Amino acid sequence: MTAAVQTLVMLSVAVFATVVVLTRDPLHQIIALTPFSISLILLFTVLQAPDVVLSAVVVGMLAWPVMVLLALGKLRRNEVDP
Amino acid sequence: MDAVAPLAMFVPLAGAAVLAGLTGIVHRVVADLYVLVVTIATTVLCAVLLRRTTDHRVLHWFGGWRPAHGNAIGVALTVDTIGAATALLIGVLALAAFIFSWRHLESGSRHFHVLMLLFEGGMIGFALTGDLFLLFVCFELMSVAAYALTGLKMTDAGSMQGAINFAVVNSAGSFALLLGIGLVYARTGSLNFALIGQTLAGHPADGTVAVALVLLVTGLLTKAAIVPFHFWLADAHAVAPTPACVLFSGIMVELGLYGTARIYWTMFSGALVPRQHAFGLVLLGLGAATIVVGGMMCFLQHNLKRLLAFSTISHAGVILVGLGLMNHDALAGAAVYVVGHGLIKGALFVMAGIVLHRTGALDELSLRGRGRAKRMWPSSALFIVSGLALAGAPPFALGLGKSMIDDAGAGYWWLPWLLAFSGVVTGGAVLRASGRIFGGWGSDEGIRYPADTYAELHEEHETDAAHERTPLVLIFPAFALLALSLVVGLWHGLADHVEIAAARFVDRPAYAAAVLTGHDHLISVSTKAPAVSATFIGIAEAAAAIALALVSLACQPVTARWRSKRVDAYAPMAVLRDLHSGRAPDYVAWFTLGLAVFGGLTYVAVH
Amino acid sequence: MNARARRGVFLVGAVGVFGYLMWGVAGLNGFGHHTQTALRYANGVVAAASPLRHASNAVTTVVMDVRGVDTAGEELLLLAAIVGMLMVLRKADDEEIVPARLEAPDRVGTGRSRATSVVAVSVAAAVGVLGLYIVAHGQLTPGGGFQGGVVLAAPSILLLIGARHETFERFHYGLAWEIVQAIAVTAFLGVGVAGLIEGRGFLANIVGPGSLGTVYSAGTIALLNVIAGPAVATAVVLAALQIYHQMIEIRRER
Amino acid sequence: MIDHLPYVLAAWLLLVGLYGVATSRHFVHLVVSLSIAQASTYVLLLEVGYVQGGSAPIFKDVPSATRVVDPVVQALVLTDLVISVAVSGLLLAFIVQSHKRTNTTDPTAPQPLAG
Repeated sequence: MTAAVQTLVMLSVAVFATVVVLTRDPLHQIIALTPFSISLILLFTVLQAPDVVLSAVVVGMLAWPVMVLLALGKLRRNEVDP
Repeated sequence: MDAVAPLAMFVPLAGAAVLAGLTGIVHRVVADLYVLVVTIATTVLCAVLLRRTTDHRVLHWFGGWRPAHGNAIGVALTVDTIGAATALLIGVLALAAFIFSWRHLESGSRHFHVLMLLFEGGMIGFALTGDLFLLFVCFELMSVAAYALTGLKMTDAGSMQGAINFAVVNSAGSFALLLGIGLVYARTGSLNFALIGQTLAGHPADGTVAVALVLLVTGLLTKAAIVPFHFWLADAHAVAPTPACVLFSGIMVELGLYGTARIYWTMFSGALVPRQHAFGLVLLGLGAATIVVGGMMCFLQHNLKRLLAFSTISHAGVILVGLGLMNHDALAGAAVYVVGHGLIKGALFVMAGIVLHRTGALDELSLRGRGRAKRMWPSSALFIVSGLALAGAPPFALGLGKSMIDDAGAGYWWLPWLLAFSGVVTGGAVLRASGRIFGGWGSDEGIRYPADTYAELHEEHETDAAHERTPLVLIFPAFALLALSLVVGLWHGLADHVEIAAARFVDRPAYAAAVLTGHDHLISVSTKAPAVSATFIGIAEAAAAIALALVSLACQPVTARWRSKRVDAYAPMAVLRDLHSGRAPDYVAWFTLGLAVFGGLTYVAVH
Repeated sequence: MNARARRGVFLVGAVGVFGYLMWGVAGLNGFGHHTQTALRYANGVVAAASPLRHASNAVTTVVMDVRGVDTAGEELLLLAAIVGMLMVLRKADDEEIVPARLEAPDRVGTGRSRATSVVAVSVAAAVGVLGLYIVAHGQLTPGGGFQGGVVLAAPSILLLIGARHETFERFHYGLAWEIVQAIAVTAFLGVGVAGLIEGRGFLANIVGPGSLGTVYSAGTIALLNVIAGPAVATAVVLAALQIYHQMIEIRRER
Repeated sequence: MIDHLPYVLAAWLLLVGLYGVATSRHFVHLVVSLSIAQASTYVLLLEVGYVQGGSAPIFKDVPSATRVVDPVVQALVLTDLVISVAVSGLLLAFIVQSHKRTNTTDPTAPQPLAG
């Protein structure tokens, strides 16, 4: 049972990572990043690492996307308003 | 418990933390004085540390977590003579860089000093650590500070490109480093150099050990700018503020090589004993490629800072050759070479900064004769002396180190020629540039790439404008560094001291015993006097560098004529230059290929 | 190199690297299995965490005590990154700051009702308290200075970005965030130096271990968590606000 | 051999991430890909510290004699996560400023420093 769950989560990490990399448009990529982050957090959970889970949640789903989205916003404004 | 080692590391770091809070409040002059005090204190601490390592290895267990029952869970600083000397070199170069930065930088200086102190502390920690993961943390600390320093001139597209390339390639290297740490940890259940070495010793290296070694060394060689992990260096050095360049070229790159030697001799040497020679050959090959590529690219550059950057790559190759010979004599030579090169290269970057300060440009071709017109006599003299010293002229420390490596590698007939190539070509390039800038010789036409003309367009941001006089605080650091290099080179008996230090550096069982049981056992070795012929070789190399510079100044039009012929003589060099495309994706592709090649060669060597 | 050549170089390398890595992991113990040697570090830490330090979370014991110096390096690294971001995203000579309230006048005093603001502030306060909880219980449950610090930062960022621009300006300009960060990082190192003065080594756990399972357990582990919290929180706030400031308020001079 | 399959995930993440960097046409995409490559390090470290049937290394309710997974690698991953955010933030700052001067976010565009 444990092994099956672990295998499933690892496979999903691999698949979602590949999807993120192959999504070329940055905004779409941020959206594709969410399932990757979730699957990575699940992996940390099944690997019994609650501290890492908490860190990955606050970093992967809070700090990181905010920074990337703000940076993308600035890039867009650069273009609109050179 | 000895407090000097952690203080040497944390005085600059705590100094940076305090300054980060003060920097918006206090006046620039106060901040400068504060930084000067912190830097001098750090240098003194490093010197004290060096003094203490003469009769034992200095240990510090963070948090008092000493090893017990053969298990070491604490984090250690483990300082031997070579580690402490490296820390002292960092301190000296940082001091020179700070003095230079007083008059040089105007914009962004509020943050500059904080970053420089963090950078310095990270490097010192890297030099002193005896723990694999602390090595990684210090690697990243100095990397992040260095990326930020490279991006100081944020209005300049080139600066951003250099900083991005630096960060991307070094990040890839750090992933390799950390994956290697993961493999080592999985095998040994330890992060302490000594305990890992003790655990690995005695069993022949299998796949896990070999792959861990390659991953760790790849991460470190990325920092050391060894071909093909070297691409980031020239982009970063060409744009970084001059005081940062002094530290980048003078010691940061060499720290990658120091780390390579450290992890090899403390952790892997026991497991690789029968295959040591073969693995050494792999390192020799990488070093030879680095010498040739760096030297050729150096000679083809016209942007002074970029020229010096490629020269650093070539010299890093020489040091790697010293490590690849896998004996303590060559290691001693490499250590002296690091000091000699660091001081000379620091001085040369300071000189480039002075040229930039006075003329507002760095492009050798467009600067032709400007040095003479501006009557920069002291600068021109220092430039020429530095060029000769870079070529290996006695009695500077770099030439001494080179002759020691030559002696240690007597089995390879091609070795002296390879080392001479590095010295002659890079020294020749510096002398050629001096001849053109200060003598007005040669032509101001040449084959131009974007990087060559880059300087003219953007460099004026670093200083306010072209200045009429060279302030003393700018030229003093260059003079002091050169003088120091001369003193080290003339130091009677230095070679003996360094050979003993190197023999202790490679003595894995004694290192492990000192760390794990506290019983230090320092061996002493008999040393041999350097050959008299070394002086003549050094003079010959310097003469060859002068000749190369003069020929290239005289023959510039010929190169242009070569091009027009049906057979394009410049074509191979054009291919080489095109490979240095300035694009991060290219660099990462080469990084991956390089990792595969390095891994494949090591596979062959270990099998 | 064109795209095809680059891809070719990469793929050749990638195949080699993959094969090489497989050679490396083949020599490891199977997933989930270990030799006693491989587990000795973990066993050493587990032996130390709860009996010696009265900390029930072994990970925090590693982060803040056994390998506390790594965390000191990490706080300094965060400081370097933030100072670097502030420097790189500063206003250039040929740029001007257009205060956000002039930039987007329609957002000034939007018809946001008092009730909405009260709700926003209470939610933010709740998240803030959660952050404090995570910081304070790091030695007991999953959490600690870093995780709690980021959670602490979240309400500040949301409030400042969502608030009236006058509020944003009042809290963003000025050096308060930077000074708090510097004080926190300095305090962290100060605890380290205190250990040196005691003669027990940098970052030694010099406070008594307290009683297992309470907030006051684990000595300097709890103290360092409480220090790391604001250090991380201010770093995250500074990073987000500086990018936001750059995005909204800085533009090329006309 | 089946026991070693989890380690393949780490190698895959590294190479997929680096593939993204090497073929990237947008700097933000490049930074995101780099963070995917970095995820390989978290995964490898946690995998080598995993103990079959072990519980999380927290002794609140369990006696400290129970089998737990390795807490040390988890601590290393925590540090690594912070490093990842710090480097990404700095890279994004460089990208924003670079875009202002070059008007491009394509890393394969001609660069000022080439040759």
